[in-house]
Amino acid sequence: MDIAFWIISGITVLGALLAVTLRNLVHCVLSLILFFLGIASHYFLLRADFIGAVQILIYIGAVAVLILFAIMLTRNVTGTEGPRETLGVKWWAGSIIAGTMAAMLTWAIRGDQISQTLPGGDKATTSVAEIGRGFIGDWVVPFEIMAVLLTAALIGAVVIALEEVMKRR
Amino acid sequence: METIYQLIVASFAGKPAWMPLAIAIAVPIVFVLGVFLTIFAYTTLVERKALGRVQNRYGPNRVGRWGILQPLADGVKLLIKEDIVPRSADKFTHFLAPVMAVIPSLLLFAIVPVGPGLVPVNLNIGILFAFAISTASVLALFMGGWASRNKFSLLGAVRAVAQVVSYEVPMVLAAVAVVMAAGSLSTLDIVKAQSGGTAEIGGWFVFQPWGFVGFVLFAIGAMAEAARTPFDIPEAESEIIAGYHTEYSGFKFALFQMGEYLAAIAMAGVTVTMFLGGYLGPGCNLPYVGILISMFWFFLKLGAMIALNIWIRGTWPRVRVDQLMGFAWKVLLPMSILNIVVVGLVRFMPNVVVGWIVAAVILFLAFVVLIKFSASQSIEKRTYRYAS
Amino acid sequence: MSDLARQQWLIPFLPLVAAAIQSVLPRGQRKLSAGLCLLAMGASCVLAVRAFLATLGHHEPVREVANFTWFEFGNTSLQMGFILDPLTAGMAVMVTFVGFWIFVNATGYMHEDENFTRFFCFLSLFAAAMLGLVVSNNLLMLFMSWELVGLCSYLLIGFWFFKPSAAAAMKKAFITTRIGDVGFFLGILMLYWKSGTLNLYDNGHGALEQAGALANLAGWWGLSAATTIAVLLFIGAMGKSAQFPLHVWLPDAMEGPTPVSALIHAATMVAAGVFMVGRMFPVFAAGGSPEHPTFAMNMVMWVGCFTAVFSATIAVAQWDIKRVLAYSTCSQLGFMMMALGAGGLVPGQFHLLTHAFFKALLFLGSGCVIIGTHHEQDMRKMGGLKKYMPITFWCYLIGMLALAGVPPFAGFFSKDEVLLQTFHRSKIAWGLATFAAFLTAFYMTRQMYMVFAGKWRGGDHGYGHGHHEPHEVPWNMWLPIAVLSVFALALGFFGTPLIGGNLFHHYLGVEEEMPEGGVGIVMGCSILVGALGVLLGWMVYGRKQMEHATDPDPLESPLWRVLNNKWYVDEFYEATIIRLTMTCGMMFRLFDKLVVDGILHTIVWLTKAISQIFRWVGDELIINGGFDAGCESVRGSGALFSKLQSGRVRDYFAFLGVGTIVLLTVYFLKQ
Amino acid sequence: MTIPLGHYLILAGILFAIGLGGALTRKNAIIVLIAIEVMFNAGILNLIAFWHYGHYASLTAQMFAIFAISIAAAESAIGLALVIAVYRHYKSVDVDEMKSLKG
Repeated sequence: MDIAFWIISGITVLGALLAVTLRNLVHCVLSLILFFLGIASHYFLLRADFIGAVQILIYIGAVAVLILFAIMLTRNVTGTEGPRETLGVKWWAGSIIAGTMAAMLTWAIRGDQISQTLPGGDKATTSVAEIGRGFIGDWVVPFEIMAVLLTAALIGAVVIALEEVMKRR
Repeated sequence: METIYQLIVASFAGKPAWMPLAIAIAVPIVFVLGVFLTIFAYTTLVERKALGRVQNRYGPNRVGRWGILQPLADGVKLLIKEDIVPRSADKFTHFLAPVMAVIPSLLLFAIVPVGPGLVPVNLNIGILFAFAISTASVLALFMGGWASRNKFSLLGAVRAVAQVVSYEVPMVLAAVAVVMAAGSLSTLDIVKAQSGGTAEIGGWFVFQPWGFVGFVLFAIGAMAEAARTPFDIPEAESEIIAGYHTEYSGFKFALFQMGEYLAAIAMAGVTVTMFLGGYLGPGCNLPYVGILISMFWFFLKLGAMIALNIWIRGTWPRVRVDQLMGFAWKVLLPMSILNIVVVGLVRFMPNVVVGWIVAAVILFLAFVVLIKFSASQSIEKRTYRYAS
Repeated sequence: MSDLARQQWLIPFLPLVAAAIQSVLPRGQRKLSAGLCLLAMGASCVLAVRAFLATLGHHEPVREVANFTWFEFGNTSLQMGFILDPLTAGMAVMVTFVGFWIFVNATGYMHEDENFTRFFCFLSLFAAAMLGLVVSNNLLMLFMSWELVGLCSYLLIGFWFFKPSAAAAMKKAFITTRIGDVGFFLGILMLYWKSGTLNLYDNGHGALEQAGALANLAGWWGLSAATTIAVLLFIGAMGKSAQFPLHVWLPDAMEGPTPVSALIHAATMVAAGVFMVGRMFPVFAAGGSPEHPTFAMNMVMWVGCFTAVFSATIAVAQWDIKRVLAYSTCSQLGFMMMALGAGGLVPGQFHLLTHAFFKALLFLGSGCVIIGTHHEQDMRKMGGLKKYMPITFWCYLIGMLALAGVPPFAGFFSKDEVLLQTFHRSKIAWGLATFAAFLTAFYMTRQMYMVFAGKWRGGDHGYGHGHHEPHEVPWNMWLPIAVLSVFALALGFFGTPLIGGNLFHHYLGVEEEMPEGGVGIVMGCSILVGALGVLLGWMVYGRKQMEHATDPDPLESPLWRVLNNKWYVDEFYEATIIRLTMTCGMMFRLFDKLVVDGILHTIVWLTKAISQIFRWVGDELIINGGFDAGCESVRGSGALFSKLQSGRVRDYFAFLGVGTIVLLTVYFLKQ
Repeated sequence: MTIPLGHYLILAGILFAIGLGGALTRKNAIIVLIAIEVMFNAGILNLIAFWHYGHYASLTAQMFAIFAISIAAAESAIGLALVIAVYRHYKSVDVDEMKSLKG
């Protein structure tokens, strides 16, 4: 299974890199989907099946599609960005900050004891029923708050996006 | 009940570990590719014949007796046709889209049990996996439409995305009702939850009021997800030529068609599993032959669902875009949410008969109200914003 | 009895419900809105009276509390609670009763306003907040109500927010009281820090019950903890009760509708400060004795005394009928504070009660006058109203006599007690207060003559409502003032030694012996100055009436003009504090831009930039010296550097990233 | 499987840095949102990795992951609605042009 980790990690990192560097917006989203798939595969590999399925359902099924819609609605139909961004000060600054952060995080994690932890044997995955019981058990309050949050987000998104329609009337 | 995987592992006890694994991986793949691709091929033929009869003509009848070799001929024809890629197209995405269209559809078969234990993978998140995968299929349509650099293609793609996202919601909610009743997401468990009853038929969820409503909702949603008539506005030829696959030809076009049909068949299989008792039927519990009988029942039901699809396609007019969206959000969604509530309600009814009656009354009233409500909306005179 | 304490929450709750309902009423539902408001207030009043009656007839002072836990985090829990003791019961009755009649009056006053329901919604909320403040047995809850009161006053003062002056006044009131609230909040925090609880009474564990212990702890500035807390709390009370130097908002608050003025100046908001000091009285007094009072007590007394005189002088030279009353309120609040500071909880609270009645009466009366004269507030354009508005006149006269301290009206007795208490503490303060009492009598007489005597001068101007004659107000406006005038007449007797030995003292049950002696001198002096004030008022304004609205004041003089301009306090603030704050704000802004921006550029650049600013700031402050020039140039450089704050999300993102890296670096270096 | 926990943590760290770099270097608001999603996912991956290597029976990590995913979904919905609204106003999705809040 080690090889699976390396392959999936490679795909994930590649997807992430392409998603933030490609020039074409739609290509970015497609790379992002690749990244999401990689992450979902990691979840499956880590035996968190439910989270993996949720990842695919929400991120690929909803978020990525939403981003595609946003691209279409901002009239940038071909997905190309405007004039080429120069590799200016900001680009270098950003890259250096990100690179430094990656290096430091790696260094920090490598130096820590916990990073050597190995999984303790093959364990059964958490069943969906347990998660469901968690939702209406210990986690019922966060769950309800999440419901309220999502409703608020729904209404908010509708209100923000509907502005023009209201004006037109 | 063991799954096929466990059976294989058991029969290879003592052999090197890779052997049962390889067999367990190979058998379902071969089975899915062999059986379901054949079903796909002949579905196209049956569909063309049936549509022909509906439209008072013969349909294909030249290649082989009753046109029985027609799919083969179609395949050969499409394979040897020129593969045209528009000059301004986004080459890579244009190439990737048809492939992407087929993969999720094939993956869907991984969780459809065709007999007791006969499921490629018995995931404990089975149904959720199906939805997760089927949403991914929409990306292929979008990629194809967008990469073609054709405004009709793009319109078709955007329509497809909007439609699939909209119909996904009531479909998932209809499935939630089933999951609640069965107490599991696993497809095998869902089928098992429907066993019992008269001749292994009475336990099917479709015979419950909420099950029937869920079945209808799910079937409609599945049809819309696969973009089949009457929900085929993403490829409505009278409006936007052929939608997202306008710029496709040859085998890429065939792959798109294949993806669509496979998705429709797979969703029909999921529908059968969830509402029509899957492989259950009289005699499915018999020793030894039970597996064959249950497979027979499964494919019979699958065939019936496909036939229903074709029948609807042949007889219903295409809906308008606004009707399509309005129907999903104003009728299907409230109905499916109510359905979930009713499933919960039925559990607390004193006995089965009372629960049945209460559920039927509630759902019927809701249906009448919703239809009346949406009908009064759709009668209003159409206004044109840009045309006079 | 304990049930009653547990039901205390109903008293603020009913107006709160009324406010909540009214907030969703459509504009047209005026009758429903007013009805709800009155119903809630009346019901609260009944409840308050019930609680009040329950506290009567006990030998020992009654004190019932009902505490409950609001929420917990870890081992710490925040509690809330309600209290029923004589102080609360008396206040609650006063607030609900006076408030009820103010509401009745408001139905008439706001009759023509199209935002009638909004007004009543705010009024109800205001009453609810005030009652919450009164019944709470917890400083946190008291503070929350306190802030709510502030918010409501903000909303009500600026009720006619379309008037720029009202909008300015609402901001002024809010910000000024806010300054005091900072002190209040610090006091609360310190109290919690030192005593570990915010409950006032809690079976011996409450903050007030620990006041003695607090007096032995060290606080700040070399004071004991109790005194430090008391000083901080008093700063809050200064803001709320408009004590010098935070009094400036109160006169401006006259921009609000008159019932609001009555509510703010009589029953509620300004009373909150005095009530709070009275409520926290053990903390103020802890560690002192009548001979050697604590610093907090002295501070309260002298601030009160100064405010009393200071505001009274300003009131002498005002034209606006409501402003006179406003400064008079400041002055009377000073009296109350002075009494509290002199160690007299009972006189202070008693004066608060009586003052609430007659000041509400006066304000509502002035509201009647304003309505009767078609929204005229300038006393120069009134005159001769006795003929047109007899009922208002008689009620107003009672209120005026009560305020002027003429026996046997309520104000006389309560003020007399205040003066007596002060007399025993400090002769100087007593002298000043007596002078303030004299001024009070004088300016009230002046107002009476200007408004009600002589001939009608309003016809001089041909705009507004035209040449309409003044008219008497409808019954729902004069009834409240008639009722209140009965109380203004009679209430004083409850606090006098004349009948059965000072009932109010006995009721509040404070174990303080009223110092013997001096009663004759004090009472004689106050009667004398009252009479003198009235006499002088008659001599200056009564003998020769103003003929025209444009006539100058008979006392026109440089000093008078200073008074008319309120000792130029507002201008002083404008020139000092506000400008200083603006400058500080500029400098902070400058600092902000620099820190935020500098990160993207090299450290050298950053160093150069900072040194540049320091040079600029130093330059301007040292060389130019003048505030004006300094302010200008700082503003200029601020504008220059503000361009560097890009407003771009990306830059901020970069700062976040850099910050994280810095944190990680620190983490490594520490290992 | 002999992959130690550190590998997952480093992977998540690298992904996070990639997201951060994207958010810093790109001007298009939609890509900034994409980059933020990448960072989100890196964080959630950490949760699941700790769950797998740590207290397996506990639901906490999965619950947190689900909540984080929900929040991310809500965030992206709002974010994209904002992008669309901003686009209507400025006719651009360049984050460098959205600087009305500058000092």
